Amino acid sequence: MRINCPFCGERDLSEFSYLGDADSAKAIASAAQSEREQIDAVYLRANPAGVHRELWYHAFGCGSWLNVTRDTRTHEIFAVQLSRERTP
Amino acid sequence: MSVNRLEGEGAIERERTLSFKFDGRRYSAHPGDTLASALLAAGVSLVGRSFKYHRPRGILTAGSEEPNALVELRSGARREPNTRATMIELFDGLQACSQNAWPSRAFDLGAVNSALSRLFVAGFYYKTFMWPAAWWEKVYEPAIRRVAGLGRASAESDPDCYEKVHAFCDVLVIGSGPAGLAAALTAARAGARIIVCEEDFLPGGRLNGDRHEIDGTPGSNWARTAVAELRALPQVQFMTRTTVFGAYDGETYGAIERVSDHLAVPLAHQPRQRFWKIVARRTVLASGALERTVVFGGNDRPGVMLAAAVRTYVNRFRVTPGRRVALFTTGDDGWKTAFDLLAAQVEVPLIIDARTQVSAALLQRARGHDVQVILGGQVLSTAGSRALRRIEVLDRGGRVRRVRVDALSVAGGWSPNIALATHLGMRPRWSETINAHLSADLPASLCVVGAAAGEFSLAGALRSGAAAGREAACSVGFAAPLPSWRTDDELIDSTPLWFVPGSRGKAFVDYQHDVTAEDVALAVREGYRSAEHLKRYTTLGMGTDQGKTVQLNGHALLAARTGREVAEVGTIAARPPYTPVAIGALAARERGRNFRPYRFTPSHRWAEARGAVFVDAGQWRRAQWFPLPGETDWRSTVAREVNTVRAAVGVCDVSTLGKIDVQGHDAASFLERIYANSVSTVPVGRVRYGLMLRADGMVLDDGTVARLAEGHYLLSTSTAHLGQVMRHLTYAQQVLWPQLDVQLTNVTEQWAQYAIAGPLARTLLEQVCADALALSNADLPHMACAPLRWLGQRARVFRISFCGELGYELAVPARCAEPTVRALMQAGESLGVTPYGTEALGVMRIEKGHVAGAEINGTTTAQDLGLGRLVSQRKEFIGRVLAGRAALSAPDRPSLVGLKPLDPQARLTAGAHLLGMGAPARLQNDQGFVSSSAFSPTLGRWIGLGFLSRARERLGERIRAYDPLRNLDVPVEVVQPVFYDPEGLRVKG
Amino acid sequence: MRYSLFALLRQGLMAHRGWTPAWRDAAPKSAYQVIIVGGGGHALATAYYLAKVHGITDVAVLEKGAIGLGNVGRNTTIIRSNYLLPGNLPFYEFSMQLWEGLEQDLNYNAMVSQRGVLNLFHSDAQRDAFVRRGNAMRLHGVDAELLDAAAVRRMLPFLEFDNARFPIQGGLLQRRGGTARHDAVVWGYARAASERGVDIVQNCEVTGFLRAGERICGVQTTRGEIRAETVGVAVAGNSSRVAAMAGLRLPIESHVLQAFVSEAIKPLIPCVVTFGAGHFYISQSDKGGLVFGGDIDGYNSYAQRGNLPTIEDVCAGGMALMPGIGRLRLLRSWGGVMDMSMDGSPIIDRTPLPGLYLNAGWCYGGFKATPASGYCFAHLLARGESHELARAYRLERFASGDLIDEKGQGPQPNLH
Amino acid sequence: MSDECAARSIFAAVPHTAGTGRGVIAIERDGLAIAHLAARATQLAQLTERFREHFGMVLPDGARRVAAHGVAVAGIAPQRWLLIGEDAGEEFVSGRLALLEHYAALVELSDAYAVLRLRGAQVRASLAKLVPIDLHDTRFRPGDVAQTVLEHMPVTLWRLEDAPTGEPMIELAVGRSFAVSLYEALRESATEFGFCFEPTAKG
Repeated sequence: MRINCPFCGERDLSEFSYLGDADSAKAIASAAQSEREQIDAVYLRANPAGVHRELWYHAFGCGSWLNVTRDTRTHEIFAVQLSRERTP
Repeated sequence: MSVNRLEGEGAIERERTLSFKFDGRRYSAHPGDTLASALLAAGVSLVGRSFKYHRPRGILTAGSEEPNALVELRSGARREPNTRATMIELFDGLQACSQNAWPSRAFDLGAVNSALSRLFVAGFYYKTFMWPAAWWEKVYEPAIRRVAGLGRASAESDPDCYEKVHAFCDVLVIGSGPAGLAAALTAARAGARIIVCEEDFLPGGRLNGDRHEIDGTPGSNWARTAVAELRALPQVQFMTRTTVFGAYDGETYGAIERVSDHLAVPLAHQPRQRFWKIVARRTVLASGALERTVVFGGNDRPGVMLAAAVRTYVNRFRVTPGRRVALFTTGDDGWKTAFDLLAAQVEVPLIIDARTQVSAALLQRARGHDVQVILGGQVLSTAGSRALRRIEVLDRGGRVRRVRVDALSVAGGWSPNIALATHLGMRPRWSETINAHLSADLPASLCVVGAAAGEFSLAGALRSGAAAGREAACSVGFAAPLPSWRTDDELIDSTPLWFVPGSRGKAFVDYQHDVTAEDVALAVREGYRSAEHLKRYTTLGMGTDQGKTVQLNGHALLAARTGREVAEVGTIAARPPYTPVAIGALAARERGRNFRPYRFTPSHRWAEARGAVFVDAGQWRRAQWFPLPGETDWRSTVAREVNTVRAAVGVCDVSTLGKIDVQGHDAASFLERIYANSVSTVPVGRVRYGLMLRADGMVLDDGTVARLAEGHYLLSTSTAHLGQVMRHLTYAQQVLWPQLDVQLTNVTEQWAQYAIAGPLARTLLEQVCADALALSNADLPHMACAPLRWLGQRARVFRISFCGELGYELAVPARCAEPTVRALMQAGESLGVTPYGTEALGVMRIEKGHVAGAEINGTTTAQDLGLGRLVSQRKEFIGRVLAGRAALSAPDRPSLVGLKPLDPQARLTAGAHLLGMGAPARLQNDQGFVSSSAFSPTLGRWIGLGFLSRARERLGERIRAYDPLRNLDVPVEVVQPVFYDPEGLRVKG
Repeated sequence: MRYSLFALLRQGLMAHRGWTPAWRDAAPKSAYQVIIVGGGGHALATAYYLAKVHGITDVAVLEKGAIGLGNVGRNTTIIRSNYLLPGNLPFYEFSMQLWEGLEQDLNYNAMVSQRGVLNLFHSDAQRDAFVRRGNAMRLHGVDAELLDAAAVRRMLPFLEFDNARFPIQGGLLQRRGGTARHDAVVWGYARAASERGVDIVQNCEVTGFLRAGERICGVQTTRGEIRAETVGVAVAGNSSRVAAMAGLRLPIESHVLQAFVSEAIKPLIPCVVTFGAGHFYISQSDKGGLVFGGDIDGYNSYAQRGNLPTIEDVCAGGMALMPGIGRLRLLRSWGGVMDMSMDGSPIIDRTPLPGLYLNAGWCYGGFKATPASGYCFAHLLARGESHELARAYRLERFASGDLIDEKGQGPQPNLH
Repeated sequence: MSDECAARSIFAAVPHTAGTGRGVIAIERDGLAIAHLAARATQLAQLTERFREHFGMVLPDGARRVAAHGVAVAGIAPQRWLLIGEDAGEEFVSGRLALLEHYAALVELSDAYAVLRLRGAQVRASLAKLVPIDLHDTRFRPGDVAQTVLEHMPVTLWRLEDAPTGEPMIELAVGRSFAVSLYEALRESATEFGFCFEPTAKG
């Protein structure tokens, strides 16, 4: 797999590390949530077979966190955005 | 002795002779030969024995799809089992041995299995060997294992090296047959960056095996000219002996270049093989087609060979598999073999075509050579003990005749070689036109051409290759004119005959695994009717050839037995690698000491010179202890180091600890969200212990937080957790709170850092930097930090202590590391200073009850670690909510305690479990475990830290530290986890 | 039809024409007492134990394709019970005990081979962690031995001892661990379940659940509606997809794990060995192939195929541990889709929807659990309550904090 | 810098040649002053302006390196750069702190890296064995910067203008602790082409 880092360009999988579902991140940031909401956010996943919005870290590149939209059946990547610049 | 070598020109160098040995016997051959062609030339048709029945086997093919002719190549540490004779490029002095035969391939005792073949049918082992139960592992399985397996591995370390290369191109062309060359020429002439990979050592594909003409010149010459043109272009990389073995996501292809396999040993500074990772914007797959066999009785006898392979041996290697060669074909293509043999003066007594009608042109040509032709005929069986002697043929009229031959070429039709196209998960589609599978649903970046796309004529191959080459070049921005070449028209009609229904004797569907048509029938009878079940039950297609020449025949048999069409049976997904790949090549340089890089601290060489013994801490090499002359026992060394620190002063290299610079207007509020305890209240010039949690409430890491200026912090992390912490911080910065003004810099490598600890630490430090910094308790109290000038450089001193003594950590730019540690040693000499390593540090932190990696293991909360009081109740931070879950604060959840054997002499071991004093040793009575232990020179006894249920109520209780693995069962007392200076007065000294 | 040497001899005389299908390829009825969704090892084992232990034979196993082609047919066939935590250890040991009598129980030779499982360690800290685990095993009566480097060397002299980046310090050995022939496990359970009356329905894909209010009362399939009082789901790799049909989100991510086999060679490796300083483990099959693997690829995937960096990583681990395999060839690599749970441990539990039960989240440890998983899931389906040995495998544990996290990686499934 | 800290080369103890020929020549770039420059939130425009005023260069907004008057700046991440001074001494960073502090965090990293300059006809062929990026003349141009992985080590590369001989010149920076392992990997990959090492001009 190759991921097109907006800063570094297209790079081999071996430079990246994976976090997972991008939606889980929101829960951790939001302190206002109840314990139940936070448990669901940290532990439950949609885990779709198909389009998946997920977070990758360009560990061996520029150190950017990336929001990647990818098909979990084909590994085709549709979009890559810098997390800090992502459109909400 | 070259009984089967033909006259005339081929692709071998006749004027040079090479000598080689097979099974200890010496033979000769020529450069350009493979082991297979050389053996055939010498009249050796029996090459080895089959897996299960030990049937005599010869050479079936001329390529990497060979199922039968497997040998052990080379010897000693370089022994390579299961090497295909058809792929071994001959070199002088080559040695090879047959496999799976004892005492010799001609007289193999294992052949007794053939007599027992009535028992050894598919899956027989699932039905037996169950009684008596204990015998399976004691008797049956060892026996099965001994007879199974093919060649023998060398247990010695592979003496050759391997290399990995990263390559990038506009167009990757896989295969250099006519289609591949046409594609490469077209795209290369346009200027595209091209890589061509050819598995063979001779480019040209079928152009070398067949007698074609292109533009009036022999096809092999045309190929040579085309390759020369490509090689002359700077943007073209043309690689022979290179197999593209796998297609992966992101237009990435894996290929193996056999750099030195055609040599006795690799040249100096050259690898045995090179593993190429190729990223291609476009790929043209021109991998040709694979000829199939026909399933008929005795189709495995040495001397039975695929028809196109026969042509390759005749035309390219000038070798014939026999002197009287019959042809059994299902299409026009096979007839070429007969004509090529005839042209080479080899007798062809008989052509058996399974079709009832063939073109008049073919018949006429055959008649011209006086060859008997049987239309609508089938080969029922073969005879001969170790080589083919005779075939039995059934003609249309139902008559069986026996014909004496010493070789039979079989043309069962062609299957496009689309393995690489299916690696990405696409299912092939069945073509009624060619009666084989074609690739389907290809990604835009991949184009299949030539025979691989079912274009079986030469003209079609050239045309489709050129079109794909142009399309690929255009798609990456190069305009390419479309060349054209003149070739003869060919007959390509074919009607499949998958198996001969009335076969006599064993008819093989999988040569290597001895799967017969009967086995397929049995599997169907027992309900293993899907293609996958058939494969798994009979092992059809699971050999080193992965069933390339026979799998479709097997599926056709399955279809026939279950009343389905071949297309309905489906396919078995081709999995990478396309042909087996040396494991060493995929590892490349990452073996032995190169498996992972070493990280050295800036004063590593000083420690080395000082005699330090090093230990791996992740990738770091850290000084574990520093033995003095005369100290032979590491424990006494460590005891001396500890005692010196406790009584005087010691210096320890702590440079490996992570250091992260945090700046920004929001640095304080950012860190408040990261740490469980308050860090915004740390005054400038002060240091605080900090605890970070994961989102699930478990402790991620601990360390110090130093405030260097209002919006400027320096964090320390444990050596092991730096990567995780950095990732965690950048995640918080970029993903969670991108609006905050925070800048993070990993400054771990910038600073060398030394812990200077012991009652004389201040004295020592004063001797080297008194003019730079006031070190009194008032000027620099415990948990303070300050900048200073040091050896003319900017440096920092932190008054912190991990070992519990008066301590400082001096941070200096890495290049000053050695001068610094030397200066400290020199100044401390009169004070009795000692360098100390990680072991002494570990002992002292246990004496102080400080938690480390064994305690912060990803399953412990702040409360478990006895650090609950640090956790702020007044702010939001990562992990706060989930740390509060019910079970995580349950009273019986184990938490940190100190442990002290009742017998001061008794050893306490980490990994021991904690049991109540009278409780039987059962899992239900398990109450915790010892996480860290050490012999404390300070206390003169073993001590430990551990986690224990309801710890708070149990101080003073006597329990057991139970370590059956080491035969230890030690009564211990539960104590506070701080064994030494519990009031913490010494750090304030 | 009973399998034995005598049966084989008798059939040999009649050209093996008398064998009958190992299991009935049943057509689905309109209703059953219990439906098990999925035709893998766990599902078939569940059906078998429902029939054998609980006498419930009105059972259908619904498989979308042919049985046994998911993870049970794609793994590296290792069986062991060398676990640390009390939630796991008794369960896996029970599974080990079932393995030990499986062939006689099923009358099918699953080639259970207790060749030993050796986990190597390379540092003091790793040794201590392994000792803790080994001692936990011993507390439960499970065999475990601590070997020092010299003992490891005597046992496996071909490992890298003299030029290692991370020298081998010793190993934790469970002699009763080993391997089993994975396909035989599937077919053995299928045959034994079928003989007891279970319907094994192939090519029957579940496309939805039938509901009566909150209650699940059957499934929709490509072969029509099938009703049942109890529906169990055992579809590892696809658990989230099937759960989504019932509107449930699970603490599971799907990740691809690759497995590898070399060309067959004569016996070389006597046991299962795991490298402690890299991602690599290996054993040798009865057929002679070296079967090996390493870490998961590390990202959500349903593709059943892996990527190149993992292959390189695994082969590097192999060469770092066993430099003699350099000239052996990798024959085939493939991928399976793992149910990676949030703490690395499985789930056998009822769901919030009455009538619907879940067996999922086996990460890459499902094969060895097959017998016990089937046994305990059958108990749950038959009795409506958790079997004592699987009591820790509750869905609610993530909310309560009763996690079973052997590796301590937290809710980051690709690190388990 | 004091003489005491003019430390011995990190590469003092490793073999300095391998194979025959000079296909790859590595020169130690000691004495570089290096700082990490990270823009403060919302201050990028002002930083860029200030930087241009002071250094006469525009801060690159991608993975590019620009240089003038002995100072180079290389983009390594969004809004982050390495500032590199030739023979600049420790005041290189401290002297600019006041100037840029309001707009950026400037952190001294001169000692954090080992930097090698690679030149020779086979530099690309050698590096192709080590890094998974395309170093082709047209894809990795003079002035391009790349951060990537080299046998598990994080590395930063930038391409300089070609040598007068037309040979490519690439500088490679790696964390100081990795320097010896990196050097060994480089030397082995270059052995077939002939490798030689030249310690820094300063000895």
